[in-house]
Amino acid sequence: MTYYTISHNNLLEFLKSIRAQGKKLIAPQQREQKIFFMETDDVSSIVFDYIQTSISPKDILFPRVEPLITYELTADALQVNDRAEQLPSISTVLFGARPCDAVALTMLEKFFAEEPGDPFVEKRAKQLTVISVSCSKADSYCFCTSVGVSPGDTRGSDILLTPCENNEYYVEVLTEKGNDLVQKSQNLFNKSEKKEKEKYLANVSSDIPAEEISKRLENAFNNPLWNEASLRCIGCGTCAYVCPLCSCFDIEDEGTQKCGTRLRCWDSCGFALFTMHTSGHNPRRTQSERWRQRVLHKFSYLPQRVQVFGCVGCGRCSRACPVDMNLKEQLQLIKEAL
Amino acid sequence: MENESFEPKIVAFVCNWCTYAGADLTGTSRIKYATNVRIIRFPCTGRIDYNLILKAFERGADGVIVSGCHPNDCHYTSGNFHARRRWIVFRGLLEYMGIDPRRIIFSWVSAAEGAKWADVVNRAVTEVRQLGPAKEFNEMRKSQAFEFRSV
Amino acid sequence: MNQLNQIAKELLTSQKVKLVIGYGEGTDGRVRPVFVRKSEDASQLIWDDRCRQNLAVYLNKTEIREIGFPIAIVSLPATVRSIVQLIAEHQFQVEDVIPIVQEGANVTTIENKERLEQYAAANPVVFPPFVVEEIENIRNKSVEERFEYWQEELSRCFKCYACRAACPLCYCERCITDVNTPQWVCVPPHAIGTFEWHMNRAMHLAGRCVECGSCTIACPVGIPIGLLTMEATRIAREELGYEPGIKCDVPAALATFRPDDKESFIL
Amino acid sequence: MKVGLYHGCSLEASSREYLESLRAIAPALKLELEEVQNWNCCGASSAHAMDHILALSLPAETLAQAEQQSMKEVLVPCAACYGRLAATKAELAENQTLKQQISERIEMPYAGSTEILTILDILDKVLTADVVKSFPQKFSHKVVCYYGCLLVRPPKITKAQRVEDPLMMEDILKRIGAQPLDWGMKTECCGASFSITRTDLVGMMSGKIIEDAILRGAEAIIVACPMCQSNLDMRRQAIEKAMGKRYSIPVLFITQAIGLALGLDSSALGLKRHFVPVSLLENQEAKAVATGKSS
Amino acid sequence: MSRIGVFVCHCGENIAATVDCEKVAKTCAKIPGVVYSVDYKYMCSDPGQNLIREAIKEKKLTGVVVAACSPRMHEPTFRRACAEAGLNPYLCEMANIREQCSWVHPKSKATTQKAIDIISTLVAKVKRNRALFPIQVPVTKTALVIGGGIAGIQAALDIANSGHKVVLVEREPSIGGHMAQLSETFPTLDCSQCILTPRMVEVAQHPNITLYSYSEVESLSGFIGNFTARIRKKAKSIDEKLCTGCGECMNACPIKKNPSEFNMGLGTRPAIYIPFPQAIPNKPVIDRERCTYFRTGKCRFCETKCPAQAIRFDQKDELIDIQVGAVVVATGFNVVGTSFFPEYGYGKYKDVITGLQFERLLSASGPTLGELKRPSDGSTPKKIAFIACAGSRDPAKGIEYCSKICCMYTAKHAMLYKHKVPDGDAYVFYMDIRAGGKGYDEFVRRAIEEDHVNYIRGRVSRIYERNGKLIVCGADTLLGAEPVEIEADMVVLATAGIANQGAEELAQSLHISYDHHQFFAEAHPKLRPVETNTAGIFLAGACQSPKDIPDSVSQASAAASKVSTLFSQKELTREPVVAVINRTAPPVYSTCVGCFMCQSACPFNAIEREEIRTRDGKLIKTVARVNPGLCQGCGTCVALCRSKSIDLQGFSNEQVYAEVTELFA
Repeated sequence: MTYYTISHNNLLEFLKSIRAQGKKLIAPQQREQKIFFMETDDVSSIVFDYIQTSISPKDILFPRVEPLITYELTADALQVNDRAEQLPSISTVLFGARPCDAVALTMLEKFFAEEPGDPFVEKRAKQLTVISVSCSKADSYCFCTSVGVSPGDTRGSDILLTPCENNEYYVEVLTEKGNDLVQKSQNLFNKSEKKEKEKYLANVSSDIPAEEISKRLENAFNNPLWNEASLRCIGCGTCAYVCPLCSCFDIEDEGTQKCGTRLRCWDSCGFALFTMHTSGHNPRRTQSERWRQRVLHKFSYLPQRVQVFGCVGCGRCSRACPVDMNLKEQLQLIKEAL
Repeated sequence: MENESFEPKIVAFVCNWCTYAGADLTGTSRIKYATNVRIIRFPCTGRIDYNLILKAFERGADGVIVSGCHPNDCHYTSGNFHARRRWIVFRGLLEYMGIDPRRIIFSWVSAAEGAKWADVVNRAVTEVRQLGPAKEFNEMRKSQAFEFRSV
Repeated sequence: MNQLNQIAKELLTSQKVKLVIGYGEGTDGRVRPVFVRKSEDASQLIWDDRCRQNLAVYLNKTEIREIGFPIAIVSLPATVRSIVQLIAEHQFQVEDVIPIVQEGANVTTIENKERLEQYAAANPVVFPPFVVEEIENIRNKSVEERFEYWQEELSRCFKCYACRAACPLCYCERCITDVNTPQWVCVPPHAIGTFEWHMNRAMHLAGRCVECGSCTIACPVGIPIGLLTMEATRIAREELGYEPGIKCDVPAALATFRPDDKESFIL
Repeated sequence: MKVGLYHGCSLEASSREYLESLRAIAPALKLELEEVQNWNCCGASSAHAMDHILALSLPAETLAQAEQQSMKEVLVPCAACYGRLAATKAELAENQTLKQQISERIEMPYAGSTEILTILDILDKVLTADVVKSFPQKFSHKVVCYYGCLLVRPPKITKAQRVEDPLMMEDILKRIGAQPLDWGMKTECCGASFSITRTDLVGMMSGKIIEDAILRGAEAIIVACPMCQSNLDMRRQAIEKAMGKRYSIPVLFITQAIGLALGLDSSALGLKRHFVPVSLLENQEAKAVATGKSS
Repeated sequence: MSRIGVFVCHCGENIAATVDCEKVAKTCAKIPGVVYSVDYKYMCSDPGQNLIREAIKEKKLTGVVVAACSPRMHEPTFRRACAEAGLNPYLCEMANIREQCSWVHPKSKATTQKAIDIISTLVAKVKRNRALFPIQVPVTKTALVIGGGIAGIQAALDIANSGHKVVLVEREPSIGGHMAQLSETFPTLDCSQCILTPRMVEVAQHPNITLYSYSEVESLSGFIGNFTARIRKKAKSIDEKLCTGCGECMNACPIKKNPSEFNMGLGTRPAIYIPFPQAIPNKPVIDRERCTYFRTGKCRFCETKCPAQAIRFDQKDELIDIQVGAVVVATGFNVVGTSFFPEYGYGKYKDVITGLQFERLLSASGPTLGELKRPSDGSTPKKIAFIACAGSRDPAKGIEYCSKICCMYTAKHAMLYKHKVPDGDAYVFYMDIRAGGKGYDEFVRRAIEEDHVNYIRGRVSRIYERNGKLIVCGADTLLGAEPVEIEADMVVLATAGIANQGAEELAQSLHISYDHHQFFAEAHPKLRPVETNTAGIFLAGACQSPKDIPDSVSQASAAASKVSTLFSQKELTREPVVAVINRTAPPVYSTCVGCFMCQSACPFNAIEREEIRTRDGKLIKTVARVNPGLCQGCGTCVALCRSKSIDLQGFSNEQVYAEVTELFA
């Protein structure tokens, strides 16, 4: 763990140098009044003053559409090639992720690392270096502290910058990867000793103790609360797709007799089709049942099975929800009702 | 891509009572026309779903012919009227989304118009050959499998 | 908006309706749909120009149907048109829904077919200037430019189907996208998949979409998705002479025809 | 009403009386005639027999000239000239490359915007009820109308109705009080240009026409084309020789008939120039037949 | 796994000339799912069909694709062959590699490849076919015959005599049609009334025939075996039960001078009239345009004079709906009037008349009671010019076809004229004499040789009137095209036979197709001349194209036999190509959301509403249901349905989808 400080301009230089080294740089940029992680060439278009991007960076490890295998029927044999081996090895740098995103990326890796493991996510994770920026401000949607994450959390980040006074950043180099990057442009950084970050960080109230809630959810399956709370949910898949941790996917084969590909694409438990049986029966036919599944999966099933919450409290789902299904508020409702 | 040597692949959706019979008449009168077209028979133009036109383009067609009975001649009285309405909306939307509507050739060919069918096919082949391969759909198909997208 | 609260309270106390759907305060000044069943909660209802979503979408939701008709619903002009269109498509009867509308300064209810149709016809949807300007600038693009524009916009779509969920006229229990025998619409959100999905959505709303804009509001990646269905309805209006959402007993645009429908492209 | 006027060769030569009578009746019909400046020959029947480009250039030049004088409409009294001008306008309207070629050939811009009218078109327009009211007398004579060929044919160009049995002249003559009779030779051929090479043929063909006119008890044959008039009037001796009979039925231009209704004297109408004297009142054969005493 | 058999036909040389059939068969053998692929010279021949039957049994085929001619030609043949071998006929499809491939493309690799592509699309379709079983539909054993001319009468009698009910609808006050107007009929010269009236009486007295005269068919809905016809029985202003047909009213009626339609305008008839003495029904009708009462409210002489008090001025049109199983259209033809001919004076000359008018002059019941008198001055014409092909075979006049009967009736007219006026001269201007029937040419020769009719081969250029005579200017092309001028007393034009007035509207209301001359279109010119493309509707007589009495009668009997075969089965089996709306397990019951767009689009009202209720009667949802009896299988609803809940058997979504994607695999 080494500490530095870096001025804002030097930081831009640092990012330019990363690009110069041929690495792919992904950073937050503005489009249609919303902030998205986008591949950038021109460092000046990077946005610094924002609370959270609209969409999580999980797209880097787990893209919305991923060809798993492609097959081709040639004259004599069926040729199948596994796209994992053919994944281009481009080292990528993600700049501007929030600590909750960084934590989420590690948890995502953990999910995909489970038996039998996923070569795609694993390979991409190896090539990824995360430079995150601690949160100096937060809004009423953020509740990372309630799920064991903090605005200055270092887990998952290779380098963590914390904006401090006179337009400088306090740099914590946390991993080997981070260190390599810093060494390459050593002159931009000037050494500094460990600082107290708390005063620079936003304070995020943690009035919904997640452990306690997951205990209460154990017997909440048939509670009428779900129907009542989800009356306004219209059943779109936005919350799952913007969430950094939702990793459900659907396998789709597209092709003809001669050639084709097997594609993995994002799916969401919010859709009716997610649990539709071929017979036409659907165990979760109404929207309230699907909403219940989303909450229980993140706050009850995952903690029981993998001892980790399926949520890092980034608040993206609540911000993106067209009918303002605020997850933090929902958890409070659950706390009061059960 | 020298357009003259490009052999467009065209599928024709035709109604059984008029255009298919017209195409048969083109055969019985031995009127020759281009070989690029493959005919698929439907009971009526009313049965032709616009999704099939999309699917044809998605799978690699360069042009589509849709043809059926003249208004008032439909064997089922109104199939072609409904189809016409659908085509007006569908063609308008395709053009709005940037697909060149000239790739789809709509026509009325009756059971007695064998010569007209040959003319429709030849015109379609020359016109689509001029337009070249279905570049919009090829471009969309190219961007199917990809690494990380900007958003 | 005490007039609104007053009406809601009366409707509930008089058991005329089992539920009032309206707008309420959400997080940080946002507006969210609220479902009032007890007269004392009527005070939650608010109505100002932040309220832009089309609440008619809830009239098709299974849980709401379980609460049972008749239902009162706070209605913008577009909402009333959606209700008329849904009635025309036999989803419920006129007496099942009581729209609460703004007429001039005061707030009133609509309780019979004539007034419903008359209000729907008298209040066409007014597009905010930036929408009109966006429509214009797409209109003067060439076919190639339009292709670039839509490919660029749709490349952000990841098929979360929020546009489908937010639209009151997308009430199919099993949508065409869920049909896999045959697979009409490619599932993955690649360029072809999104193109086919949005073409189908526009075709399915041709002559039905009342241009309420809920789909554009709901799209998480900010695609001006409403323009597609508005174009479909423009074609229906200008070329088929069909105005959606103003008559309760008229068959849908693509389910009827006029023998002299004008077209210029059929050989 | 102001229209251009294209004389053509015959109106200044063999059928000068057609032009004189037209000029004479114009004021009464409130018709202003402005001659097309340096018009040239319309090519008549010889040009299009020999050189198609020439046949188109001649009329095109006249029309281009008329356009120069910004004439919207041009009256072409002679049916043959009308045929040539109208055919040229129609052909050049369809064939843009030819139109370009012709306007280069005549070194004048040719747009093809002027309307071309026959004498019957104009008379139909100007002879309104109140104009006729002011006529001093009626032209109350029994007449037959002879259209010949070019006045109504080819139908695609002339757009004439009832090409086999036209009624336009009868309609005009009725307005000035005449009593047009029905007869079979309205559009029968008079022998036209054979009058030079085979006068005997013309004698026999025109004779048949005159024979039928007299049979019907007509006092005069009304025509609207110089070629018809000259064959039926100027060739009267040849006709009488071929038919072996004497005929004194006069052949009048429709403009002259209108002139008589206006009470103009015969010199103004050029009646003196006729080979067959025009004395409607003392016309014996017509009266004899009318009272049934003919041979 | 499907076991498909592909059978490629050479069709003699028709296919093999440009398509390499062996290569096609070999390539198709490699298509996944194809277990047997063979080519043969004549698949439709008996050995060819046996080849299929054996293959089905031996190879246990689950689907057959016959690559040969158009399915419109031999689909039934091959489907029957498969059925005989135990394979459901709807698992057999035809690939059209003749009309749409070998005949229209030169011999080349591309043509052979196209044949392979066509077969592979049909193989993809057959793999997704399901066994379908014909739909049994009850048949209403009543036939509707439209038109009471000789064709309608013959058809009605034949059907009635085979024991089925018939409803005969005739637009005029009496049946009989144009034949009733004829004097004598060629080639036997027997009197038209004598051979027609007995048949008319037979129709009137036949227990199985219900006659609606002075009535028209307004609309026809339903389908084969189950038509509903709406007949408008125009008000005759007579109570037919009370009227005895005594004729007092006709004598009493003061308005005598109305042109008689029956006499083609030559004679006159009173405002209350029967068209001709032997009219069936022999009850008068009041012509409401001409009757003073209907114009001014006065007169009513007929009412006062009627011994049976049968006059009903207040009678209204009646709309009668009848259920019929089949329809025979026998609405006949019409002739072009003289005003159609500019060269003959636009109908100005009274003595230039049409063939039908001349028939009336010859007829004993005609306006001149059989004596030949000129319409202009009533004198007996000493010289008549008959002009054949007046309007027919003349593309400039828009009638390019030959009306088939004029040569014969012109010869008859000339012969009858010579019999009535032996010292008269008859001239016939003709182009070619078409006397192809039995005894026809001999008849014409008799007219020329025995009755000395002068046949002049040449067209008549103009007719004009001079000194009371009609100058017919023609030319005799057999004598060096020398001009011929006949001073005729009367001219008879053998005018073109055209479709009856109102034919187009009738065709559109019956949903049958017609050509651009408004003659009704037969299903196949050679093989199905009396059927139309609409099952259950048949044609007879001149409404299909101009023809003489023997042809009309034989067509009428043919149509009648078609109707009888249709009525011979207890139930009608119908093609199972009908739409079906899906049903799924509860609680969804069907993916149909009840928007009923399909119901408003269906031209046959074949879609009904079905309420799905719980056992205790609570309504769950209202969904659409297709009535297989009414559905004609057009598929408009299938393409319209947004949630893809309807599918069409035989052309299902999966099948057509497979055909498209197979093409571009």
